[in-house]
Amino acid sequence: MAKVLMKGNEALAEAAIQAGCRHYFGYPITPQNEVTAYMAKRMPEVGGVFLQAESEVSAINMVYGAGGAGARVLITSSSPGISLMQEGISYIAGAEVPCVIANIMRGGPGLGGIQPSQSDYFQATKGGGHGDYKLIVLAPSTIQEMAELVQQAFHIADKYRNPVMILGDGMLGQMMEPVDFDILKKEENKIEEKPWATTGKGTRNKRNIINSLELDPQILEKHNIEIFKKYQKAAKEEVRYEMTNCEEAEIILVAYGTIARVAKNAIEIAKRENIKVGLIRPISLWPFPEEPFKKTKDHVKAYLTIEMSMGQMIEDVKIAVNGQKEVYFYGRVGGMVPEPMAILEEIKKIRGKK
Amino acid sequence: MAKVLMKGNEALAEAAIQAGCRHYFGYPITPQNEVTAYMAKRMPEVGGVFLQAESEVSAINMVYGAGGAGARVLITSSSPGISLMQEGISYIAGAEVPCVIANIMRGGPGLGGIQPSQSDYFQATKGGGHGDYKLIVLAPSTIQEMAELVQQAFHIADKYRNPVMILGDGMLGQMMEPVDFDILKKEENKIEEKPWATTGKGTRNKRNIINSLELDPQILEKHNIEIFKKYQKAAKEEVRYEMTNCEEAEIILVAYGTIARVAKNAIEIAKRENIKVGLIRPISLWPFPEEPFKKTKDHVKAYLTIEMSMGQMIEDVKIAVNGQKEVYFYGRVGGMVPEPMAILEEIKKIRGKK
Amino acid sequence: MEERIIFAGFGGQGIMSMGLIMSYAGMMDGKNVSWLPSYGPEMRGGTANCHVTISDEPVGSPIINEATVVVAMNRPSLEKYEQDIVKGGLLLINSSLITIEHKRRDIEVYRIPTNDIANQLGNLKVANSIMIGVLMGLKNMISEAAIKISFGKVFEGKENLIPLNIKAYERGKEFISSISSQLVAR
Amino acid sequence: MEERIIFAGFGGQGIMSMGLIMSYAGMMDGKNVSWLPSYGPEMRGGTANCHVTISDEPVGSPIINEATVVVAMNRPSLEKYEQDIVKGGLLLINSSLITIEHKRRDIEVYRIPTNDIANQLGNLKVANSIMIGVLMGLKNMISEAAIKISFGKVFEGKENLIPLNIKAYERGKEFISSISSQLVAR
Amino acid sequence: MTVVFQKTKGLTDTPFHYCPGCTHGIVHRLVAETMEELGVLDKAIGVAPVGCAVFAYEYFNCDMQEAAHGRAPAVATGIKRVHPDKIVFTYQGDGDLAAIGTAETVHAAARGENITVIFINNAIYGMTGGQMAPTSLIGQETLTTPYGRKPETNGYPIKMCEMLSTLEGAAYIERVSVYDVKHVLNAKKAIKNAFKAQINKKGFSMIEVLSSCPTNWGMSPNEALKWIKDKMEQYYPLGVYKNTLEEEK
Amino acid sequence: MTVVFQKTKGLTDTPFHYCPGCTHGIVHRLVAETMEELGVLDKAIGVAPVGCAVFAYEYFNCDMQEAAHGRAPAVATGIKRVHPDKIVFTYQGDGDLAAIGTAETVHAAARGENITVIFINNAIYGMTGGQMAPTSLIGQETLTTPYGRKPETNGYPIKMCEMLSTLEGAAYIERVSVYDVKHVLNAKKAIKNAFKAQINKKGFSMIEVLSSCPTNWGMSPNEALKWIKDKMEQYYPLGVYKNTLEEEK
Amino acid sequence: MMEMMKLKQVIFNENLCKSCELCVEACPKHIIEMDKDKLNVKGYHPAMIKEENMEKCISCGFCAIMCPDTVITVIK
Amino acid sequence: MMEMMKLKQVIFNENLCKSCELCVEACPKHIIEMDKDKLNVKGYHPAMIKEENMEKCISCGFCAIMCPDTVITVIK
Ligand SMILES: Cc1ncc(C[n+]2csc(CCOP(=O)(O)OP(=O)(O)O)c2C)c(N)n1
Ligand SMILES: Cc1ncc(C[n+]2csc(CCOP(=O)(O)OP(=O)(O)O)c2C)c(N)n1
Ligand code: SF4
Ligand code: SF4
Ligand code: SF4
Ligand code: SF4
Ligand code: SF4
Ligand code: SF4
Ligand SMILES: [Mg+2]
Ligand SMILES: [Mg+2]
Repeated sequence: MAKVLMKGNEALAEAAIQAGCRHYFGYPITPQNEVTAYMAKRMPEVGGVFLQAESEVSAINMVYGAGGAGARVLITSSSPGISLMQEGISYIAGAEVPCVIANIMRGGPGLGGIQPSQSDYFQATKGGGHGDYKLIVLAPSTIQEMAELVQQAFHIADKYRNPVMILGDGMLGQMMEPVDFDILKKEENKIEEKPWATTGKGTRNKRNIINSLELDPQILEKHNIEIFKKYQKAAKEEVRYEMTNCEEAEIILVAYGTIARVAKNAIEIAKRENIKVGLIRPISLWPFPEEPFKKTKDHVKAYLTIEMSMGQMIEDVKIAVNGQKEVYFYGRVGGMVPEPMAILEEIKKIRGKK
Repeated sequence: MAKVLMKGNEALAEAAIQAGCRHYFGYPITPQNEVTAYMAKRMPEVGGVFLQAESEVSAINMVYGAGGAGARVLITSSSPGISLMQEGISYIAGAEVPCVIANIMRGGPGLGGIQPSQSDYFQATKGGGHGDYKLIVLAPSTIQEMAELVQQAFHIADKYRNPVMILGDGMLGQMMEPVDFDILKKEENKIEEKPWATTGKGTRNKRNIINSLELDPQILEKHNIEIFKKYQKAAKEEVRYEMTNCEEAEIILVAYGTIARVAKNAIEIAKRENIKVGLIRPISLWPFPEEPFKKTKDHVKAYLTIEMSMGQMIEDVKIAVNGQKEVYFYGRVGGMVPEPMAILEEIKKIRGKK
Repeated sequence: MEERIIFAGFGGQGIMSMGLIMSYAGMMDGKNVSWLPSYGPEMRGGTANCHVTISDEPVGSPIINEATVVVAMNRPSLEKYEQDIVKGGLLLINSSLITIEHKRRDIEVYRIPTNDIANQLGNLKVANSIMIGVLMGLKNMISEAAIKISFGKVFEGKENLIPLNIKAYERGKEFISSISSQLVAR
Repeated sequence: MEERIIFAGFGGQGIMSMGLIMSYAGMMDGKNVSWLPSYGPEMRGGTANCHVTISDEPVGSPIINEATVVVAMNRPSLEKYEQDIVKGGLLLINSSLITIEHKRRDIEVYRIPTNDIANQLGNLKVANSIMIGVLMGLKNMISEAAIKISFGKVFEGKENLIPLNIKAYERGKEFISSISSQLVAR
Repeated sequence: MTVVFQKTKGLTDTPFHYCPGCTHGIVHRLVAETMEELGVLDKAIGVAPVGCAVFAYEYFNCDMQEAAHGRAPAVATGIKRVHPDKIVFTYQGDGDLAAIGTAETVHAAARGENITVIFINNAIYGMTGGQMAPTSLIGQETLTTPYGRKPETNGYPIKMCEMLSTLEGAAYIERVSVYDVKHVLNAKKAIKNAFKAQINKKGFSMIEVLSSCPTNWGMSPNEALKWIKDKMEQYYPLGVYKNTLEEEK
Repeated sequence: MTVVFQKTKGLTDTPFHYCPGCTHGIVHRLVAETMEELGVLDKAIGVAPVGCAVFAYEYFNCDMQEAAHGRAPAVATGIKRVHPDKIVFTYQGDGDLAAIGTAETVHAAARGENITVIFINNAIYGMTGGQMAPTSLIGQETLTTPYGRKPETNGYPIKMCEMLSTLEGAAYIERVSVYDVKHVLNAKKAIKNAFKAQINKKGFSMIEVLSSCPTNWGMSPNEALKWIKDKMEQYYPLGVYKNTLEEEK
Repeated sequence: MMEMMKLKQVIFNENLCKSCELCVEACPKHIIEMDKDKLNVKGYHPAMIKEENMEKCISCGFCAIMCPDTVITVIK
Repeated sequence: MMEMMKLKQVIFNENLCKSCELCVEACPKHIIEMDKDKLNVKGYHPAMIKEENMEKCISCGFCAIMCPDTVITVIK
């Protein structure tokens, strides 16, 4: 049967395997442990490699090695573990090694808690590591979409030779929903030749080198510019978003991942009270979708960004809105989840203004 | 004699010592090695502790321990090393431990190069680590200001029980200028009691605990909100900036650190050609100064952000300008430094528009 | 149709499985479903709950703030979730362990001595399946066939447990259909 | 007054010290100064340079794009920095090591056989101090007293080297004042 | 009336959150008793790990810091360098100390950092639900070695005592267990020696305690103790691996 | 005409950037010769460190990856797990391998990761200008131990061979030097053994090479070789510390 | 309270008990058992010694030494 | 070229030489010295063997073995 009931974490793992990923490196951390467990079981079944590294620092550098050697490779963790990977991620981007990194976010800062959170948005989209680089960041909102985006992620990573991040939260990782793997686009799973990979020179007449060092500033600048050309391309081709009820909306909510689902509930409740509310759901957090804001700015009164953070994506919303309309914020943190009624309250407050 | 000729890195170290810092933990990395060398020499002379850790990960956690134990503590590194500290920095902010962190930036991403760069702006100001937290980020532009801001940094760190980052670049670290330590405000160097520190319970009737863990989302949320109250206070009290020739400027440059100096040269050259150009130099990068943009937006035609990056601070400039005026960007990366003439070219291009 | 069910009790009572059985069955019936567990170390010997939504429409938030059904398997669960039930919603109380009274007067409430019934069946662990039977007896949200398949799915690898659980399920249905009227606490 | 001087040569020629001596002296004279070295492992056996600005105004960028003076101690330095000199600016060439011709005709150029003079003084290492003397002989940007103190400062810990370096400095001055006119390559 | 046994003042009144029969509780008590008996509670600063003992700061009746996963020895180093005359200890699991914290552990030992490390080797990641630890035994089934730990892919268990005792900075290293009364009493003695080494400024001391995780081993608490004795102790021989205290005598 | 000695094809034509007399060059050559002689150049994938040997990817005539500081064994692990039949080696300095990369080194060894590690112990951080390394000798003056390395504050030098040979996954561990012809030849033999261990799928192999850093030691190249012999070798005894190759015979 | 303590030799802080039975195994006199009739605040059957068995106690303290949750005080 | 090689026994790839003198120390016949009259492209005085000393060479290869910069080829 096509549909299976799966946890987000499991769907993530299974989607990766179906995308041809045969190398997984990771280190246990709640709330993404199901990925590790699933991979430990499944990888040997499909002749793949599951390796529990001694730390996230190690794991991300194994990913660098494996990705550089030509494999489709996945690593997953949660907030503190992702912080430990920042140097490695910068290296991977700098050396143009494709890989998929998933962050199943939990409450911070520090050890924080293990309940869902979206407070690593900045880290994911602006670059938690040093230097000028970008991750392409995809934020699924359902388990089906998790499976879909994970497969796209591998494709995109290879296309741009750049790390792609799946940004989910503990709720998405832990919850179960039906997934249909059969309906996913299979062409994403075709793995193309990687003539640049370190596979041993063999009969190739040129050595392959994976590297991010360049002491000559002029050449290093050129390298940076080359990388940013890829990002410009991605900014055109990889923008993904969903718009719900935006056509006549007076107020538009902006939310991603699981919180977009809460927002949809709020829209329904608002409808009952005859308040027209819409939703812009960025699916690609980088490149951040600016288009839907352009489309809506004429009829909308204000935007309300809702996050499980103290206010992070709101900065991108502000930049997209560019002062044309007011941008408001409502957030819950530390594992608390915004409730539809509370969102409605905020909507009413905004309507009350002016 | 009051004035001494010093490298930025040395001034950083000496200023810390004069601010009562007696604990330094670090790991060698170019272009900040002079700090390590200076501290290795000086700390034993003043009865302080210099410890070369086994890694930046270790070093930042030593800082957590020492800061939590009540010491004024400094750590310095450069880009890749700072990336490795991101988990630790998030812990330090989460546990409300004061400390001063300096990043003498070099070209990235990855191993990159060792020439000056400003491409860790995002990491410093948005939070390279996980969770909702902020560093107070100060960016000196001269060696004298380096000394001044380092001393303020210790004061601010203690005042808010939060890490403060000094953001410089390789040029600032390596260059020499005269410094006058005598004219610095000495009151910043008074160290206040830290009744919260882990000093051994002694006769205290309450145990002191340094911690960032809180499994209950409600309490963790409260903790986050408390921390952000401090940030709101800082956003009022710690904003620092400099405005040059802004009153009648047609175009205003926005630049920080060493690049603000290059910008000043460009202003001089422009003056010769009768082009009125001003400069907003954010000194605190977080809190980012919005006020000077409000002050200038009526008469200015456009803002031109200049960075040694592919465009990072420009996002904060855009948010501050909020669509009121155009915001342009000119940047060099990988160790290349914008030249005054090139900036002038950009200015002319902007003037040509519309 | 949208049912939003909170199952709650302590670890070991098979709370997660209750949710899973309903979710699988809902999926089998072509409905949209979501299952959201509480997670983390606090579960160790502590409380456990899961939120299950079964709906004709795509499921919005998997978190249930307004439950159509609450199944309370122990006292803290009753105290915690009673207030979250929508007006006219359903509250099932495991009266074997919960001696206190419920407070709401605008909902339908049933008290079922599930542990006692389970004991009669010779295995305390099937209390959860009894409750599923009760729920199905009261609310016809999913097909009988789907539930049966679902039991098979959830007990995969422990097939020997299926017959007893199905029996418990039937007992729950019987129990509620025979004496439901007396139990209505309204 | 603002002098923007680039000292360039290879490692071991005392390039950094030349800049330091001028910077210290400038500071001593109450001027604003900045000294910016090239740095990093590429210096190992490679080229070295430093940018020194001495000014009545606060120093803008420490990077010198338009030099008022370039001191080229070896051939690659000449080739690299000649173009950065402002019109009317000054170029000092260590003719002991640089045999090629300079190209600019809109600047003042002097060729000084510093290594040879240094050899005469019995120590090749003082070539840099000779060049400082030449520079001071040509451009009176700092006081003599400040320069002398500055030598003391830069050779702190190696005081025994001071007399010879001061001597070299004087020799440089003499050299240029006596025969400067013949050397002008314009 | 003689008190044969009562709860030490080294522990707070907060009840442990550990699973039934988890030996973390026993070791907590031994450390606390040691500190009380040595009279150092008022000058002790402990460092809690990330692992099941993450809440150790709630239990030890002294100042405490909660460290990032694996970094307790670095944190302790920071504290000790600020307060060289205070007593600083860490309490860490095998994932914390022997996996992610390997570098911090090795270098604290190499530096002869004058701290005491209590190392709970339960051959598993308890807190995260039972994944392989660096110390998991060959063949041991865990969440991440569902087919049993295989040396070809998962490598071999690390013997920390053996490894660290090659370092000159290590002053006192002993491996003990707590699977019966005799061994608990011996563990106590070892822990006391470790703290004494610190008090005498000898350098780095570590006590490795072979411990149980009944929950993730899938055993009853008593079965788990038996497993320590029958399985773990075979691979991890008990005993003193380094002792510079003796030199004094 | 017989060629007694000529440059190996295992090296590219790029001239080394190392300082005059730096033994990095000798060891590069030995590794390259070994690969050529074993016929594995076409299936070798090397990992360069961060350290003076950072440009190793320019020199070894095979596919190469440049790793982050200290992470070469992790990178090599990633590569080896993708290409288990290729020959994967790292080349690392003492800061890289024994300081920041301690955990990666220890765990690659513990896992018995079938890779070869060439470890250049020159008792200093060469690339960054001469700071203390974990292997710097007691009393040694460096940029960060300007008063000499003191055990009380800086701890003791780490003996990696001794430490790693306590691990079951380590298949071949030897310490050699290159301070004279005899030792260079012996070093070559050791490196060959290490690669053979990998070819025979024995597990982790490491050769520690006591090396010189004339620049940062402030010595002439020949003085530096003498210092290796007189000072370093005293603290770091040469020899085979682990050898599972022998078992075969 | 003091009175009580004098009478008893082994005191269980019942509500801390997690029913792990380590004390049961440790007691050389085999006099400790779980109180199946009682559930403590945590929901466990606490350990106990029946009145009639208390006299068999030799105050060795083994039970307390093995108890991971500091449930037991032993007085002689 | 081949002609030349036959004549010589020890060939220095002069421009690679960094004047470290490790070969000088290694040569059992003490026939290697620095060519003080020559600077190579890197600015070093390269190692050399004077014509008249070449015959003393025993082709042991020690010089090449110690040379860190693969300057030396030894042919017999
Ligand atoms: C950086 C980071 N990585 C991973 C985790 C998740 N984590 C928490 S505890 C733990 C392992 C605990 O095992 P151990 O140290 O053996 O302690 P035990 O629970 O067995 O006592 C892990 C991996 C984390 N909190 N932080
Ligand atoms: C994360 C990080 N920290 C620090 C550095 C700076 N760094 C470059 S090389 C090096 C040490 C090199 O020493 P070693 O490994 O002994 O190699 P050697 O140069 O002596 O051969 C350091 C600390 C870096 N590049 N990255
Ligand atoms: S999970 Fe294991 S180690 Fe953790 S408290 Fe439970 S029994 Fe103890
Ligand atoms: S600095 Fe030292 S290790 Fe590095 S190349 Fe020079 S001599 Fe060799
Ligand atoms: S003190 Fe000894 S004899 Fe008495 S109950 Fe405890 S273990 Fe048994
Ligand atoms: S050992 Fe302690 S917790 Fe366990 S059963 Fe006995 S009294 Fe209860
Ligand atoms: S081959 Fe031997 S004898 Fe000939 S020059 Fe070289 S070292 Fe000397
Ligand atoms: S050993 Fe090599 S580099 Fe050194 S002097 Fe001899 S030939 Fe030149
Ligand atoms: Mg453990
Ligand atoms: Mg080294």
